Amino acid sequence: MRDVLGIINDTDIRQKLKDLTRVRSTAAVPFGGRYRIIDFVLSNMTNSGIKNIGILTQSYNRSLLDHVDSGREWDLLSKRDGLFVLPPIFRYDQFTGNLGDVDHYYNHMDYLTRSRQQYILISNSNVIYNMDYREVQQCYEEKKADIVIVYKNIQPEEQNNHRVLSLLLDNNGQIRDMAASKENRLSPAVAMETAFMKKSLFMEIVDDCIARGYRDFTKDGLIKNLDKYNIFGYEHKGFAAKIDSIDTYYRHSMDLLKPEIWKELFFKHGNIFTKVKDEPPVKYLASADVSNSLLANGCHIAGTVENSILGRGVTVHAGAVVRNAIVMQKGQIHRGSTVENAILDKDVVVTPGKQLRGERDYPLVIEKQAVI
Amino acid sequence: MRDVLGIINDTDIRQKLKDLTRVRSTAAVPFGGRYRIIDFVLSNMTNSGIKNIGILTQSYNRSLLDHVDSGREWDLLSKRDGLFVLPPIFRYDQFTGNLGDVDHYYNHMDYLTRSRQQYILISNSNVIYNMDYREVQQCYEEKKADIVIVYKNIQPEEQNNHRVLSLLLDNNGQIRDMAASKENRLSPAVAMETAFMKKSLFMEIVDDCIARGYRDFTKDGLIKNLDKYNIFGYEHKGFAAKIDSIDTYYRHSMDLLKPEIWKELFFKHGNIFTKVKDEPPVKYLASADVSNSLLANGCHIAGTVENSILGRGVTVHAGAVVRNAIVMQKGQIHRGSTVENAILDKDVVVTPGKQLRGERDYPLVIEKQAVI
Amino acid sequence: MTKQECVAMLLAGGQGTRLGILTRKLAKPAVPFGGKYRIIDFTLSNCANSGIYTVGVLTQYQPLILNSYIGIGSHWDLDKKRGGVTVLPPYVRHDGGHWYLGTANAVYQNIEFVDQYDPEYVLVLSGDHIYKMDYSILLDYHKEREADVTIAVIEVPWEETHRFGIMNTDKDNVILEFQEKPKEAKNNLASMGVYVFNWKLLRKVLIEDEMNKESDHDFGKNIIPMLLDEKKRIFAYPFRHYWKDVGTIESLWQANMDLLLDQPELDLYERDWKIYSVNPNQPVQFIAKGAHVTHSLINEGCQIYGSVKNSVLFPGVVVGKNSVVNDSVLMSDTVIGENVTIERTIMGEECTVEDNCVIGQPGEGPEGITVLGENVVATQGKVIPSGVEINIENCHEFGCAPNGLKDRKGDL
Amino acid sequence: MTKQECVAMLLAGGQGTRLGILTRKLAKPAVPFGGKYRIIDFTLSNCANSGIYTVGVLTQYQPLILNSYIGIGSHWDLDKKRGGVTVLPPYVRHDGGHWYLGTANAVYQNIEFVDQYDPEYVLVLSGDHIYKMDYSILLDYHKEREADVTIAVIEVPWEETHRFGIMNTDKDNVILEFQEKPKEAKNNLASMGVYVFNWKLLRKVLIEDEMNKESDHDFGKNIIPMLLDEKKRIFAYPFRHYWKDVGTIESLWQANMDLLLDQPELDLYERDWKIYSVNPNQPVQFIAKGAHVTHSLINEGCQIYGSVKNSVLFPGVVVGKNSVVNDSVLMSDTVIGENVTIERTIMGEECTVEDNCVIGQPGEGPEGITVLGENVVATQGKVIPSGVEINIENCHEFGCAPNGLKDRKGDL
Repeated sequence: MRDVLGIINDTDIRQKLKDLTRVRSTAAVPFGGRYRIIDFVLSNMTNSGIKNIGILTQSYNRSLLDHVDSGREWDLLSKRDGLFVLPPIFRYDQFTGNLGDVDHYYNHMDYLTRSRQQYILISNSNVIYNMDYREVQQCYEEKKADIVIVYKNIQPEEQNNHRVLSLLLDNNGQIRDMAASKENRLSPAVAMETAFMKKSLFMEIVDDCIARGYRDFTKDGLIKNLDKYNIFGYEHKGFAAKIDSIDTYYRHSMDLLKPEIWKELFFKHGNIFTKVKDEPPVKYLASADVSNSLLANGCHIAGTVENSILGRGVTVHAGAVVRNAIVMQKGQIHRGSTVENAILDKDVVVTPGKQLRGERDYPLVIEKQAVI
Repeated sequence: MRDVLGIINDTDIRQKLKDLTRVRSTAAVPFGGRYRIIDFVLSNMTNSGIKNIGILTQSYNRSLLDHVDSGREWDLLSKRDGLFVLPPIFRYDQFTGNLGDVDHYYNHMDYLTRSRQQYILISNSNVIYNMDYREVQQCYEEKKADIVIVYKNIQPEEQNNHRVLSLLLDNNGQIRDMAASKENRLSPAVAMETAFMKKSLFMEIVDDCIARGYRDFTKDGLIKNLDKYNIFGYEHKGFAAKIDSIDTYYRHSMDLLKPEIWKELFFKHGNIFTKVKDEPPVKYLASADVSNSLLANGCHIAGTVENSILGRGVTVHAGAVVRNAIVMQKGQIHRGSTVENAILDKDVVVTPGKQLRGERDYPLVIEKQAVI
Repeated sequence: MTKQECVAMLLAGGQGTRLGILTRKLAKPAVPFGGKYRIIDFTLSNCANSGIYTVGVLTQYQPLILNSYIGIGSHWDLDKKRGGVTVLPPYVRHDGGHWYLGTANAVYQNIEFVDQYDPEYVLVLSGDHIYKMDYSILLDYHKEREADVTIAVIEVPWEETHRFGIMNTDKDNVILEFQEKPKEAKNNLASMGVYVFNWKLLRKVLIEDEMNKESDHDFGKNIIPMLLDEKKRIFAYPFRHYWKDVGTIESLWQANMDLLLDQPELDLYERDWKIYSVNPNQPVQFIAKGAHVTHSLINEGCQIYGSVKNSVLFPGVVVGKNSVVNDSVLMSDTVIGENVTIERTIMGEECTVEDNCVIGQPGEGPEGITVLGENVVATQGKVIPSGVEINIENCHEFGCAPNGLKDRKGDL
Repeated sequence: MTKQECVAMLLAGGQGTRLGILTRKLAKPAVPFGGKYRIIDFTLSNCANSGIYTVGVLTQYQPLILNSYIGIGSHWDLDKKRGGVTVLPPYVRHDGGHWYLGTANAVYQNIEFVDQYDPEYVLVLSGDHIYKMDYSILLDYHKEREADVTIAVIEVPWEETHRFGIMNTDKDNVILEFQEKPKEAKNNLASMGVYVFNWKLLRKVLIEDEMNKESDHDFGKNIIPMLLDEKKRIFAYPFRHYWKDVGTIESLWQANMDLLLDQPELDLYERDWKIYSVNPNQPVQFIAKGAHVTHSLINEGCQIYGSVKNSVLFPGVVVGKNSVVNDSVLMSDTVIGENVTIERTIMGEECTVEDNCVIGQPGEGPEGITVLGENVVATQGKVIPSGVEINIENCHEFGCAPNGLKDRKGDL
């Protein structure tokens, strides 16, 4: 897919990820112990052979810059093409506050123009799946589509109470209606925030939106143009998760504890790459008691860990208990403390004897660097 | 100087560089044909052996990111240390508009804490010189100073009418008074926006300023503390230029046409590195007539060029005249046009038969991508 | 080519014959260690962490594997524009070529490589040892003393002095005499095989030594005694931290076990002195419900359903339900089925142990560590006695089979 | 090691003897060209621009210089985590080693290297030619035709066919016959030395050819005829752009002059197909008041005070006041004093021509290009006749001197 430009849209700042996105964009939120959310889309793109990737991000982009760095981990260190982080183009004095995704695309039109690729694969930064995008392109060619949108059939029991983009497809897979709704879904088909088209068409749609003062690519650019363009759906049959709230973040993190999902997500079409930190293996001491958990390298475990996900370099001291929890990088849980149904951001220290407990459907979120 | 952390302050947005800083920060303004202003400080730092460099920049930092990229050109691609671009940490909704440099330093205190270096060399992004910072450190050690500030003796005829930081030094080189003034200078000694101290002292001063609501590192952190700390001056005897207005930009660019300055600036203590663009050599056609000019690679010259500086890939067609001008990357001057006493930003096209003329002390500035 | 103050020449050609089947296809520096590393990672990481970015790696035995492992050096932060890491197998000149005849001859054959950087100092290192050392401090020590040569030394137990090159020093650490594997040592300071030389001097001596037909062209045996005879200023640099030559199966196993102590002498978790390695890109490890893991080092990509005690597991190892792994080292992608018992065993990469096997059954064979080379399959219910070495060539004698996968030579 | 669809093997061992003193210390692929490049830059850039990131560079003659020039390949965008560029001099195995005996033997000796990537296709290239070609299109052509071998060919003038390997093809570009340097050619399609092979087939044939004691182990002379005999599907891929073998002083000079046309056939300015090179890191060039520069290519770091016409100047060249440089190629860091005249001359790196000299005085010597090798100094007022070759060894015969600087061998 050397002829495809990858675009990752990380500009949405209305995510309900609370404290997790206080100091970083959605793309840079840690996930699955050693990854950041963006690693999945980024690795899918490079594993599919995409060589030129632009990430449209927000102005507080330091975590993201630190993480993707030169792009070398994804083999995107390159003279032509490679990885481009595209922060918003505005100045302090020009900021008006109501930019839509279309504005961001428009502001980086020169990047789109300059790139030599003919096609574009655009994805939101907050979707987690392992997908071979070459199959999306194949669908595009077979159907002679103008646009292909990736969707997944979501069973009623998997639904949550957020607004999702549901699709109505005809027998041939063409999309006949689309709507962003909570309750009245058109069908089980839910769009996975990923689309494929010609770059020129994308630029035309963006330009049309700008010309008319429209701001939302999906609602204004796609839904209103369903008659104008042939838009087809490509069904992703495996695991896929959209991280758009603390609830979905916690729930889909815990999904990784199912070995079949763990295997699919990390191995199906190619490995997921991330920034390498050169941590040593996990060290288990004599008193360690770990069960049904994922642990990233650099952890030091002397206490009890159950149904939990531990990031790099987490220390669980003897006599401490971590249960149904996500503990990010370098968290320290000291002797006699219990952490249950909680999400601890990076560098949280729980001093001896503390009890932190949330509910499974309302996990406690502890902000970065808190000392409790 | 592996034990020294380099900090480049590129947060000042009050520069009088007009259209040149409309789309980029001062650090990223093109200079000397193939360079950007920041290349000088950055190369001085790496040539002096500094391995960890943080650039505090502004939110519209894409030009800078593009330019420094992975830091590889300065051999700063590294697992430990390396190059860090530090954008402002704030969100759209938190921006209040009156941040001083101290606020930016304070916001990136974690970067300072995390870095292993004991000393800090801090410089503004807008100074142009070729300097071996090891001599500054030597001065620091010989004088047993708390802080060393680099200065240059500016002769009255070189003065401009901007506010500069002048210094009053005693016989031993210790700074006894400092003042930022236009007319009433304390002495010919003018600070070059570059200082050396212990990292811990720097952090202490920043913390003190924040605690008292002060915002300006020089005025609040240094001038008010002249009695508290031993601050010494280190005289830079060679060429040095501060780019703080269109006037100084134009004037100091033209300084490069003096071979002794050209040689000093690019070769004295080490080469100046920049992003490599893999342009072919300059091609001179039969009708080319070039004199007293600097030309970057990739230029195509069929016309007349006099007392000018041409960036990469500039085309001067037969019958076109460029005189006393700075033409940045990919400018095109067509047949029968004249460009005189002007600064043309990147990608400017002057169509056939146009006449663009400014005055030597008030050069015309043409914004990026203008077609005239 | 930019001038460099110091160039490191890392000798990585050792065949490591005493490591038996583990070095059948690998040079000793490429042998896996500590659940994540290869032995050479320690020396390469020491170079990068010491700020020595110009490194020649002299390979010989199985050079292609080390060549592809090291690549452009990016994993160790050694992919620099100026300098960087260069793999140097003995190459053929117009007038022919030959294998490196000794450590000194290996550097001799690469004089031109070193000359390119016009260095003041050359650091000669060995890729065979496990230790963390800041070479920049060693270099400062050498410069402060205006030494001609500085040799890093470590105290060894008096009863083991006969296995080492022993340095007799005065109170200022000046080396007065060198005894190679002495029967009666006068001192217990052993050479670590880490030398700083002034390049001009070394260059001259290497050329002289090359002329000498009697010489073994070895730093310890020939070069150092020759320089002592010439009354050069040779200093010992005493090193007081963990250092281990993992030259035998027993010592390799022991060095792995050393890491499992609550406070191991070799701290892999030190943030300022990370040991770099090629990253296998595996997801975080999964410890299942009912698993039991204590006193162990487990790497990414492992899935543990059984019990692991006092063991070191490399990436991608699977331990099935009701299986027990004790006092063992399992290398990458080894798969252990259910109801298996493994005791005091080192298992190479991509081995498979099917259900109900017992590996390293105590008392069944000679004492000692059981070793399975890479790609060996122990089929259903097999019992392997302790102390045997099994590889894909002799595995049929033990009722085992080679793995169906292709021979993974070069596939690091 | 990751599987790669296609691995390129770039033959860069050529001594280029017909380039005389210019290749005294350089392999032919390392010879400077076009004011900025070395010949091998074209092939390396073609690889990167075609998306072929796994490249083995087979060096032999003066391997260290190419090794340090290529480094980790970052200048050509070939420093990839998976793949990347690897310099492969003939290395010594346990059982000895020898120089590459022919182009096919060079690849044969590196079968293990190629096997690591388990490729479908191997692209065999030569580092001796100046051209821009998208190998990915060639590869597509090969795949579409389900060919066993595809050979890139170029039309040459009929009168020159005797200098080339000529392909006789049918209307579908199937190669029916191969004539090596034929006296009477049946066609004018010459092999460019660019081949795509299915690796499985090539691997087999290389091993067979190696057994054959009669063989020269050469692709053109042995491998292709052998495959034609076996009735393999061999296609010609017609290439219709600029391609030049700069094998002689005359052709090297001419190829440089070709670039000075207003619309040269070889466009170095094409944005989508840049030719990469090692960057000398020099500031922008300075054209002084009174200088006169026309019809020339001038690189960074040059300072021109005199007149330059119809010439190619590499980085850092200084041309003094009242001096005239015509129809010449001046390589890096050459310094020309005042009142000097230079005509039809190729000057190597770091030459110095002192004031009042005349180089290439027409009519004084044999016709042809004057050549000064690197580091030659023409002292005050010297007159050098046209057509001579001067290097630091024979320079005294011409009243010249070697440059006082150290011999820059390896110092690229």
